[in-house]
Amino acid sequence: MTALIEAIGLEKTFRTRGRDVAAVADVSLSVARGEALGIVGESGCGKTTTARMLLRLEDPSAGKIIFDGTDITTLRGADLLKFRAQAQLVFQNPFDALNPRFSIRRALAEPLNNFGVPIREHADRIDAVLHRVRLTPPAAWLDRRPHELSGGQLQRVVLARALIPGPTLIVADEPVSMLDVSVRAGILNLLREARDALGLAAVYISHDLALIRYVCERTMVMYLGQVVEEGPTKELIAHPAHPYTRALVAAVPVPHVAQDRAQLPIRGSLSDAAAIGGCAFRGRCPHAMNICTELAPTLRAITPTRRVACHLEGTIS
Amino acid sequence: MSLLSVRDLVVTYATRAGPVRAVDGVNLDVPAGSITGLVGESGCGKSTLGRALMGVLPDAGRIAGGQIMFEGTDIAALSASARRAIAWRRLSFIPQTAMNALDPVQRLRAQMLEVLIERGGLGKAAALARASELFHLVGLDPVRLSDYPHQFSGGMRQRASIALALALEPALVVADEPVTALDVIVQRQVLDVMRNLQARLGLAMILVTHDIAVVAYACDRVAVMYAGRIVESGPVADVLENPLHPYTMGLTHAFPDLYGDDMTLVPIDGTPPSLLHPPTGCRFAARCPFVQPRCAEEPPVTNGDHHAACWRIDEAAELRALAAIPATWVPK
Amino acid sequence: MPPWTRECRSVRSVSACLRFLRAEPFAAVGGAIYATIVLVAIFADRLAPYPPKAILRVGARVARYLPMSSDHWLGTTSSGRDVLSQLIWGTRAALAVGLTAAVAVVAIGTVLGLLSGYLGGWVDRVITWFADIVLGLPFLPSMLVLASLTRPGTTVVIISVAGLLWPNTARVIRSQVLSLRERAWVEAARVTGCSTGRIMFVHVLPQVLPLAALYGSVAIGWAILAEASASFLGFGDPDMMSWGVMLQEAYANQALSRGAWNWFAPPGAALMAMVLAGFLISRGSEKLLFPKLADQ
Amino acid sequence: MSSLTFILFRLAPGDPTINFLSPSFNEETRAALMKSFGLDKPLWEQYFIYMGNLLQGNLGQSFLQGKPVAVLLADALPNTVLLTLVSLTAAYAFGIVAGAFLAFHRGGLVEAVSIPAALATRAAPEFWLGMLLLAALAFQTGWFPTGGALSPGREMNSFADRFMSGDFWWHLALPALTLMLYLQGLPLLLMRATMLEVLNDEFIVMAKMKGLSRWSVVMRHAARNALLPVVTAFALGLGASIGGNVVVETVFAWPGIGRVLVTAVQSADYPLAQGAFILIAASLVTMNTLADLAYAALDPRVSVGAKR
Repeated sequence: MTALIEAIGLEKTFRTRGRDVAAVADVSLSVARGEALGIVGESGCGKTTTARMLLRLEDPSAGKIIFDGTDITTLRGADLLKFRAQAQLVFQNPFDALNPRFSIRRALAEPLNNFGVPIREHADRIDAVLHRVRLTPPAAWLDRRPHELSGGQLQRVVLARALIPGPTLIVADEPVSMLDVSVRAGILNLLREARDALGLAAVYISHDLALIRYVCERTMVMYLGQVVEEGPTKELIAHPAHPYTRALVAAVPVPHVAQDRAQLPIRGSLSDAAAIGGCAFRGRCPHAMNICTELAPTLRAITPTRRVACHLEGTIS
Repeated sequence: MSLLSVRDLVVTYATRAGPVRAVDGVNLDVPAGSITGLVGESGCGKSTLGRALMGVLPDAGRIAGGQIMFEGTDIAALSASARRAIAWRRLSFIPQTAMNALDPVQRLRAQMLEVLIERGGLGKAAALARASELFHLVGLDPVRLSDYPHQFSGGMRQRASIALALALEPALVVADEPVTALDVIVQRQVLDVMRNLQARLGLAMILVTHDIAVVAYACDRVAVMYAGRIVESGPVADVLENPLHPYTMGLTHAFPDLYGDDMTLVPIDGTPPSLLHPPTGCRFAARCPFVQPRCAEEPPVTNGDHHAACWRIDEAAELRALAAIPATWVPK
Repeated sequence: MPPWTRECRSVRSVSACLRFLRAEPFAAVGGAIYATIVLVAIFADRLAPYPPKAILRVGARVARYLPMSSDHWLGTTSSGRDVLSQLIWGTRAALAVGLTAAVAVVAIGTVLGLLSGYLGGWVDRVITWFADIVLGLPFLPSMLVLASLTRPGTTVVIISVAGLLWPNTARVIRSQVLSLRERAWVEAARVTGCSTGRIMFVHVLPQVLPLAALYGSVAIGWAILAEASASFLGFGDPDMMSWGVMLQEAYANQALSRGAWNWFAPPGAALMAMVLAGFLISRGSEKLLFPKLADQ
Repeated sequence: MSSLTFILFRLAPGDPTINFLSPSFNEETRAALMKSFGLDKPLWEQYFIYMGNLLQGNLGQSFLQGKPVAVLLADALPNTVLLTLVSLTAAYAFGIVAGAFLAFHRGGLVEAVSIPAALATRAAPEFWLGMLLLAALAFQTGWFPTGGALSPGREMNSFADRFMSGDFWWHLALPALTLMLYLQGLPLLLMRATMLEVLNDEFIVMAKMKGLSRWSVVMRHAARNALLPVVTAFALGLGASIGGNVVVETVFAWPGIGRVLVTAVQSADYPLAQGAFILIAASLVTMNTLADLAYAALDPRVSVGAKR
């Protein structure tokens, strides 16, 4: 499998209150054509910043991004435009993702215009993409404006807008978290169908492991700007290797009355766990040892498909 | 005898287009010493119901009918001053986003003392001691009483809100989406604090949420709301494992599970009806795969601890089997 | 979002406009005042019973300080001019100054606010820095100094108003743009290949125009008041028949001590009505455009 | 404060051409004057001389009155400050109370009358308000003096004597009333708007749920939050008024800084005009800065760091 997009040593620091704060500290990843990678973690773990860097919406402070064999880290102008047509984003909040003044037709024509698609092709492509997201018959939707649509319908339009340039990579940031439960499944299913039909690579960002499990084969867990564990989703959920992953898996709410209600294997909260030097998680880790204070663990392979950044390396569980 | 018993409650909002019936004939019983989940999607009226219970509807909203019997009195009919006498001492509230619910320019200590002294009648020293004790109880360092709300993280603010809600040991706490804005780990921790204190203090709680998993984790009973009505209610195990109403059946298949087989999720097609001009009969009929002509008439509510409002309640077992098949839910 | 809010959104159309005016009596009154002033300004030469500068006579004597009568509805001035005619001609000056200055303020403020808010970085720093400096200049004194450096007159007033008031608009537009920039649909425009210029002027600008117009309707008022103040202090255009000049003449010619209310009350009332109209319109439309700000 | 420095540097030297505008000077006097004031030197040199003097607190000499500018300004400043403080304090005291009252009594006749009335006072030209009051309460009834700060023939030697005299305050009444009328609209509308906004905030709803008394809800929670922007506006208003009093001081012949500026500009007394302008600009910038500081001090979200 060749990687469609590959990130090497991505870093991003923001300046707030005169201090540099690392939102992302050394993240490497790769996604093959047709593959779906999930990135999970709590808010503030850097997952959204990572995704935004992959899409060149944010410039990395350090590191490289290779897309389809080309270094796109510093692309500008027409080259960047060409990349943009290839890599699209599905937004979290559908109520905010469409220009309130634009009709659905105009919202979908906008990317075609920008990417230089001839006008005579517009109508057909808009028609086709609305069929794909099941807003049928298309004619009934074209002249509506965002405020006339429900959340689920809006998210279909957002998905259509992402698909219409014909991308090879889709990044979806919490694509259903703002939607009602009864319509979430519809959007998730559409995402799966579109990927299968078009052979798209995808990066899904979510705090919800159950959702990631539904749409991604492979998952990466982030904590405070770093990747702490990576592997095939089901394996990772069944046998989490990193103590943080274990806590995360245990915390995911499940809709069954019979379930484990034991205390989570994690201490404190994100805000009082600012550890300097050593393992970033050690302040909240129930297994912290002396070495965790002295040495930051690096991401190492524990099986051919799994990597984890922990000194215990799978000896727990 | 229920601690709280809501009968035929109607809450309307005045809008330019006419009155919107946000809560439309709700019946709900909350037994003492248990957690009742109130679950539903956005706009179903669950938060309005919570506000109506607390007596703080927005200016445009009013209780247009029905009763709210709490500890033997109809609190919907009470005068403002009589209402104030029971407020917070018997009936308190945990808000969704504690960020806006705490006064931004006052330290937590002042906000705790205000309740303990003005409403609880404690002396200053006793109130301070109690405030520390409450903070300790919810897992916050009492030192942080001297902080302002913005210095707290989301989870800590929510803990502080719980401490405030429990300050006067009320009989009933209404919690409106208390963990919605939180990350999974914090969400679980805050739910645990709520559950433990509820059990320890023996109080009753109404947990308003859109998340069935939260209900499954934390609640003893659940009421499912749809378009201003309660369509099904009963013990959590019964409602979630053996739903009687097609809407509840749909919900249980609508989102992914962390374990189990790979199955295709099933969306419920369509959108809830307008509450400005609600349809007659069953409000779920337009989205229901099991709809029949008689659904245009008001469905009967079954009796018993686990009950639902559906014409086809006798066929519930067969419908459940059908509901598990994705093809059932594909619109015709 | 509860489902009914979607149904209660206002529709952009003429009938919606009429309904809005009925629902917002303040704005309706403001609009009526403006309509009146515009009509009077257009037909000033036909409406005014006398030429505004004509020195009228009663027999051989100059018709000084005549009280209100059927010949002179608002009496005459100390130099025998008809007050009503001056008042009517004054609408032209008021409109000319007010509209030109307001358009200039809004244009400068909106463009700079948009650039500063959307582009950020050094552009933002330079514009903000410049705006801060201008905001540190006292309005009326600066205008006096400017007027004294060049020639007193309307042009100076308009330039001063535009040059000194744009930062208020720019600041508001900037903060509006800053929040718009965080909106997902602006980012969506980037992802779907929009150029920066197109995002700014096609996507963002239409969103801030209502707010800019709002500031414009208030700026008309400030410009007219500024012109009146400058004229009153003797820095206005002496050849132009404006309400400020009328007040200045009345003040300087003992109208107060003679109790000639018919002379000095009407021009001030006209100024007040016109500025008030701007306030009323902006208040009304604020409710429509920014329902969150309104008093629910 | 950096903008203050800039303004001083950029504008303080003004432009000597102010002088040429006055046709009353003939060629010779002008040349003599220019020499005596150092105006024959190149612009940059004047600039440095002026800046040097300014740093030592020396604002130069008035052309017409032959007195140091600093002395003339020092005479006028207390009059302006007193006028501003009295009128602004009265305006804000009234505006805050009335605004809060209106926030609680929404709809109905009170609102329908008072809101347009408040807007109208803001829309009326200050000097016209002054003229109306002057005509009615001074010329027609004789209750108040028609101008100035002291009755003719009264001389006061020390500042204290002057400001303690009833005569001074009697003269102050009308200009202060005019300004108050003009200024009360802003705090009134602002207080009402922020109060309405705060009253809709979740923490006020919470306070009601807690069954707190109306007094606690309003005073402890709503008013404290609603006052934040009003306090800032007060500081800004103080700065703006010192320069903005120009027209009112002119109407009432009130010997304040604004009037000094107007007469100096009219008579091309350029060092005096320059000095007055710098003083006005400096007080504006100072009050703007104070407003920022006041806001930061009063709002813990700004003054107390977000995280420990």
